[in-house]
Amino acid sequence: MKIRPRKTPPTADARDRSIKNIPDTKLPVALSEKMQLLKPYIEKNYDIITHSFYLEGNPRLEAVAVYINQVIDIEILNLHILKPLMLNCDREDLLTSGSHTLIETIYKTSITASRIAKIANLSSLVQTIFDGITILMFDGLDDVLAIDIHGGKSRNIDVPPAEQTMRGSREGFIERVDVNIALIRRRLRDPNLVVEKTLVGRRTRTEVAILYIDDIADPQIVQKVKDRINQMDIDGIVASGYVEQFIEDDPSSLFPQVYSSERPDKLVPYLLEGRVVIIVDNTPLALAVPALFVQFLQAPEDYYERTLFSSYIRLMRYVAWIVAVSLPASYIALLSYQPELLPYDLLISFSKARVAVPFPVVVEALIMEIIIQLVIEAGLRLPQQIGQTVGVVSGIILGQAAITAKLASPIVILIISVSVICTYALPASSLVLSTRIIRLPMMMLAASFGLFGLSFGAIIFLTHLVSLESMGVPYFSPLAPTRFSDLKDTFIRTFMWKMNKRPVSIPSHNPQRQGNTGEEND
Amino acid sequence: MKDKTSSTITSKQLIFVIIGSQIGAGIFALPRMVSGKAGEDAWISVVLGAIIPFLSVFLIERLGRRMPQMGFTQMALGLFGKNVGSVLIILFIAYVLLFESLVVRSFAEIANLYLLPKTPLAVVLLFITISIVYIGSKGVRVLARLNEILFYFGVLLLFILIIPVGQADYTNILPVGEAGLKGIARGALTTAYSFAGTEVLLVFYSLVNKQEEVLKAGLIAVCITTLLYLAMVITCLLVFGVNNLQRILWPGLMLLKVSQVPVLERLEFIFLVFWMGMGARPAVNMGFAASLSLSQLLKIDEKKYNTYALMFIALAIYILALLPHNLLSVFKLWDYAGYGFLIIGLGYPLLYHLAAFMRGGKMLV
Amino acid sequence: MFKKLLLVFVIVFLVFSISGCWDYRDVNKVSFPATGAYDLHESSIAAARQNQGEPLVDLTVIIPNLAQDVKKPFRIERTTGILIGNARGQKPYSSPGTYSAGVAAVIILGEDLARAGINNMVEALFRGAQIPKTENFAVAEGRGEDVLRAPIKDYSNMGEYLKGVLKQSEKRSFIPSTTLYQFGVNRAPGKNPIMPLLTLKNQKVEVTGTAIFKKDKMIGKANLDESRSLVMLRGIEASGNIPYIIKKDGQILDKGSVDVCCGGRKVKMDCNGDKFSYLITVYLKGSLIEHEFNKNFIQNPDLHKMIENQIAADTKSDCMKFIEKMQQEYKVDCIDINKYILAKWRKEFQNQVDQSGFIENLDIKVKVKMKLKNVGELT
Amino acid sequence: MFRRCVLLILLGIQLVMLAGCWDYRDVNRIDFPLAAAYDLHEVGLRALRDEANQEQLIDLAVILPNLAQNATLKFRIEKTTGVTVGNARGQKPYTSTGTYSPGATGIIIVGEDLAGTGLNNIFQALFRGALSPSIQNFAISEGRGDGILEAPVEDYLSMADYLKGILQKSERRGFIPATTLHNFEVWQGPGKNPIMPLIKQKNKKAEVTGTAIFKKDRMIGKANLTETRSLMLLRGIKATGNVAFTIKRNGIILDRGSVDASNKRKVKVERNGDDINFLIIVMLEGNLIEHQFGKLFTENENLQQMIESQIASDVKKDCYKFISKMQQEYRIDCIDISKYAVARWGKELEDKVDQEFIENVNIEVEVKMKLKNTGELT
Repeated sequence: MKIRPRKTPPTADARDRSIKNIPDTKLPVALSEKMQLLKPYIEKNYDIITHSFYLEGNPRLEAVAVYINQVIDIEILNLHILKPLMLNCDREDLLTSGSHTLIETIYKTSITASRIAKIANLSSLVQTIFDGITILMFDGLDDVLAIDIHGGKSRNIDVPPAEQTMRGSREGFIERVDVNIALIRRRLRDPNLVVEKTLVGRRTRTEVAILYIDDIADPQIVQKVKDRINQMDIDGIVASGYVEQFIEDDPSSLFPQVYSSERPDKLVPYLLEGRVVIIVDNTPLALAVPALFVQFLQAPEDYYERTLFSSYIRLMRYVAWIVAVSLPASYIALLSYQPELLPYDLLISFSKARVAVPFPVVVEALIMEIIIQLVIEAGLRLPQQIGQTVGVVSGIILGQAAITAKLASPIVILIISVSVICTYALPASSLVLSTRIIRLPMMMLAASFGLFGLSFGAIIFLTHLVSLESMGVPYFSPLAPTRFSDLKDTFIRTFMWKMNKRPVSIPSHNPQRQGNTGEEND
Repeated sequence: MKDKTSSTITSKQLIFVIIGSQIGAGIFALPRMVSGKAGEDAWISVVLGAIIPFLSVFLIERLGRRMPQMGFTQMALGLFGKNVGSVLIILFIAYVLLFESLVVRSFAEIANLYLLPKTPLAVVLLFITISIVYIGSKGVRVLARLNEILFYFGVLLLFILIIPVGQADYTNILPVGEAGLKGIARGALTTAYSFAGTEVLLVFYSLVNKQEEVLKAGLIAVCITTLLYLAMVITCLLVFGVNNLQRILWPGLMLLKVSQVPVLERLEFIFLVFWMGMGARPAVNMGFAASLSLSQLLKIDEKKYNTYALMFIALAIYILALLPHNLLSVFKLWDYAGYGFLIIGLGYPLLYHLAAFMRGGKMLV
Repeated sequence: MFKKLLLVFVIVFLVFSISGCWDYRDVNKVSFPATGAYDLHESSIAAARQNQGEPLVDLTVIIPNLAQDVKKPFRIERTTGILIGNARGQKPYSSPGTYSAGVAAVIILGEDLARAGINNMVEALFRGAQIPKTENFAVAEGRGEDVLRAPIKDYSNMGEYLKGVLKQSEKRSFIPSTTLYQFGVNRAPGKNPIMPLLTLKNQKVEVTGTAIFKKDKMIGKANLDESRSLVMLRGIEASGNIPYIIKKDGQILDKGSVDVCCGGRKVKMDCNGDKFSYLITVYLKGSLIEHEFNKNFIQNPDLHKMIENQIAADTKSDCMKFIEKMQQEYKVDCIDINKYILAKWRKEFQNQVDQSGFIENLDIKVKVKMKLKNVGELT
Repeated sequence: MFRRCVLLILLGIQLVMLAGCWDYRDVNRIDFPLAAAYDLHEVGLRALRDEANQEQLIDLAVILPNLAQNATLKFRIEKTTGVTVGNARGQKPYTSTGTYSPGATGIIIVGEDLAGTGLNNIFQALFRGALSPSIQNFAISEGRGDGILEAPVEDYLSMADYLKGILQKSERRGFIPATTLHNFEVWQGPGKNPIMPLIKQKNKKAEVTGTAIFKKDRMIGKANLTETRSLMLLRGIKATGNVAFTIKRNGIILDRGSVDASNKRKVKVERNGDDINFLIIVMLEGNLIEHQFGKLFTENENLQQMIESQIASDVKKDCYKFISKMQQEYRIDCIDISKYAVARWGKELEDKVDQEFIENVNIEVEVKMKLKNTGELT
């Protein structure tokens, strides 16, 4: 959001208000006292399990493992942590040398423990329990061990429903943030790829990973992204949409300024271009910032198909966007203000079709537009199979009935459905939503002032587009501040071996992307 | 004085701003006005007419180089003292209001004549004023970007005008040189009037981040405008011939009505729809320049209050545009506005140079 | 504060846009004419002949009926006024809906009106902003209104038939097509317009030649053969069929016809003293359509040459006959050659060139170059 | 126990309602007339002439669409006679099927003779009927009204469509006054008189030939097309129409042409003693449609000014002619100016205003013409 200058930057404690009511006392040595301290926080939760056991040796040392059910990998805990501790650990040097050697033993024996940390005070202890980390408490040792063995069920990686491609990879992100990071890491083995993690939301403490390539991305942009994310002083976030709305530049604009996608193979090229990718835990949609307008009209398979075909398809998308926005409006303007513009016989057939229809053109077009939008919404809300049939059936039957009942002329139904199809031909779903909205004001302007109103609307939208910025980068970049070298990849996509430089519109450090592969056949 | 990064434009964008403030609705009437004076050799006088804007660009750039880091208003106040300087600035703003109200009025007349015959003129003018305020309120960087994309769009549109050259008759521009030096000179003067807009450089000079490239940018801008004017005048001469040109109010638009394109029967409606952006462009640029110098004059903080100054300027342009009786009186006023351009475009820089020379470099701030 | 001001602006804008759709006209309430005919009103034909008094003008228009189950597919409306715009202004009294003038594709002029001068009649079309300048013009022998009222069975209305015949007619035949723009341009000094001529013969409308104009008054008619040479001399790239007969001392060697397309002309003008002489070379390219059965081109190689010479000679003699008629009868430069004089000495000859005596004492020579491109599939 | 009683009562109400549906009419049973014509019944006409108290009868002719699919004719005309319009409607059930709902009539044509006898009491059915909207368009036909409805029409679906095209919003198309039922009522206030367009049957089509002048609700005169134009200009009805002009300077015609003009009106009224003089300022704004070839506006400066003054003087001459005709022949205020006098000196003039007030009032006219634009050519 537009960074409103805050009076005072948010202090650390202001953000962790929820932790405040947990006293920051030092942990006592005796196990029973520790359990006493922990009881008020964990006894109410049915899914927090406390597993007490004895360490092998005489006299036996009592210990307790505290973990959340189904969040950690129960096998690893039993086989690799509890079993070795219970059975074969020599007790004598345990007590004497304190918890230091204990970590050594656990480290050696429990091979899957990824991170082991010592916790000294109660508030961070309670917080780590609820973060889903296993706690080992020993009688007689004041330190407590926290072992991060995440597990639990999660969706397996499969094709993202919204973004199908013929030739691209079939892998899509899932809800687990570390799996998502792994998906990207597997595709981008560059040592400069930096993954930074912050926690967002005071209560949900969702992990947000910020990925960028250190020697490519512009440090100012990275810093701006981090600042905006840190400024999010919110109770909890459940989807990346929250983050998007907080970090975009102009929330009141119709056009999306943050690119979101479920496909890792779409985000890796953006990382290579110097953009910052934000992955939020529990949501498969990752964000890429800064986003340009032309980006929403590009699809991943443009780069997998051969040049001519992909350029052709990309040009068709631009035509689709222009048609989706302006076709109904120009139909209204043509038919009610400047009919002489049409060729003569088309004009006569139009007015013959409209003789029987009682409504003026704009009412007719608006009715059809609203009906078709509602049909689409109905189609979305119903389960998959029924949704499809509802869409198709109502489209045909409604249209036919409207024509026979002479409520709408056949031409207006054709025009509205063509523009709806064009809207859904656009690859990025956020642009589809904004196009559906833009169409209405354009129709209103066309209805009141004809082609003049239409061109006035076009100028206002063009100015709005040109004035937008995404993270300081001009939003309409390769067109408004015309960057000729970027035009290679905007309307058409030149040959892969010709794209030697990174796009200029995204500020980046080393612009050289690839040597000139293959000798220039001059 | 001004934080460099946020409100500056590159020299490449300056080219488009200058072209943007020159080419407006006047380009359509230019062939009639020039061929009225210079007959068949109208195209020679167009080339000659370009000398005045070249001179003006050169003088203004020299001025800026002599006093870098100084805005147009600061320069005036510095050189001429408080009240004389502000009088000069107010004169400049008044000139901009008068000139732009003519530009806006003629564009509104075209839109009214072709697209909305029954809509009262005041409504069409209101649309243009709203677009002036909206575009101006976004700041100079956005203005420059918009000018850039509208320029490429405009050049594309002007290529459409060349379609009817197929029906041209080359004898219309022969014999060359028969209009005599006096005719060509008078024609050159009328062309110079339609170059009005170069004086936007006075205000935008200080907004360019790399000051040394301004001269090159200015000269390129005037060259491009001259080429576009030349193409328009020659096409109209070839297609209509001098005798007919005097009869047509907007020969540029009539060009499109001459040939029959198979599918789109009427090219000029489509052309006018896309020309909407370009029609109001000189008013937008000059209006912004005037509001900038007004807010600097009143010493109000540009960032916040520039929009109000712009609203005031746009309102003034709106009211002034409603005054002329009808289009014929607008054309009569066009010549007076032309004199205004000569005074502002050439007179001001000369006056400043003189004052700077007399001041010998020390300012009274 | 700025937000409030913006709000005010938006409200004002909305009030304007909602309150007034001044220009709104529903498309099915607008009547679109297919063709128009301008005639002198009966009462003022006599007065117009001696060109005094204020002639009244008839505007007849064919408008297709839009409703489905209406008996007649189109209706013909006639209104009178002092000028065409005024006649158009009388429409609301007798025809429903708004009338949109700019859509008619062909305008027929009555002969009397054409002779009386049509500058003022065409003015309303020229001045209208919504009217394209690409309407085709034609002169009808007698009244234009009768051409429109002729019964038409095999086309939707007379407008379609006329549009088919007249639009770009030079591509199909030696008939010149004149649009409003061409008429306007040819009123300049040194130029004169020409228009196709329509006649109503036993309920059927045909093109029977060209109407010769002096500036905006029709002064003569040329039949089909003469209009062929007129079109060639004027340099219009027209194409059509030309027959030929090769005679050698009395008996016919070969008879046939060639599809000729005239590829423009070159005019060489030189002036000695104050006498101007022209040399017009007409370039013809043709392809043989048919000729007598038993001759083929391989046996007698010179047949190809003979056909070319024969056609060139025929065309040349036609053209010379036409030029002679032009200089004697029409006394007006209808083949567009005086503009080359003006190209050289515009100031000097600006007003001389259109005087009546000028065209007669020009000596105009014609050269025709014919090239037979192909002879079809047979040898 | 209480609940059971409530249940019983509900059941009872339900039964009563089922039996009712008093107002239910099936839509395809209803006849919707498109246009109606009122005329004096023939017998009534003759009777009117010799003894006044003879009952005058009204003919009601109506155009109705045939809804049946395979009906040969698309429209039918039904005629009934009755004492008043409502009574004439009452005779419908005897001759036509279905229920007759007059609400949808768009056009009402009144015969000349019937208009002469005064329309207020005849139109009671219209004024009083709740269902009938007050936007029907009225017109007076020269001769009988139903003659126009019965005219065979090939180019349009029915005469109703043709008339709707001509009469509705006719001010935007030409100088034709459009009078609706509402106008008719409002224009019978003190000092006001209604006017209606006049149509005549010419070569198988109905054409507007002028305006019918009314004194309150009785038609007293007719005005032709040029008089209609000055009537509408003086009356201040905003209209756009074509105005021709010819500039003659000592015999020779300098310029001829026509202008699409739209009008506005301002009325000033002063009074000294008891004679009142009005000043009507007519403001015309026009776009030039055409004028004679050859003269360019850019070249001769005063051409535009000459055209404006020529049109202004023509219109002024016509207006004065019409005013004199109004004051001598009609002797009623059909240009709607005495309402300004009533507004200023209400009490005093209230009753006087409708009897010989307009004759001895002095009316001045000033006409201003502004040529807005001259089309595409100079």
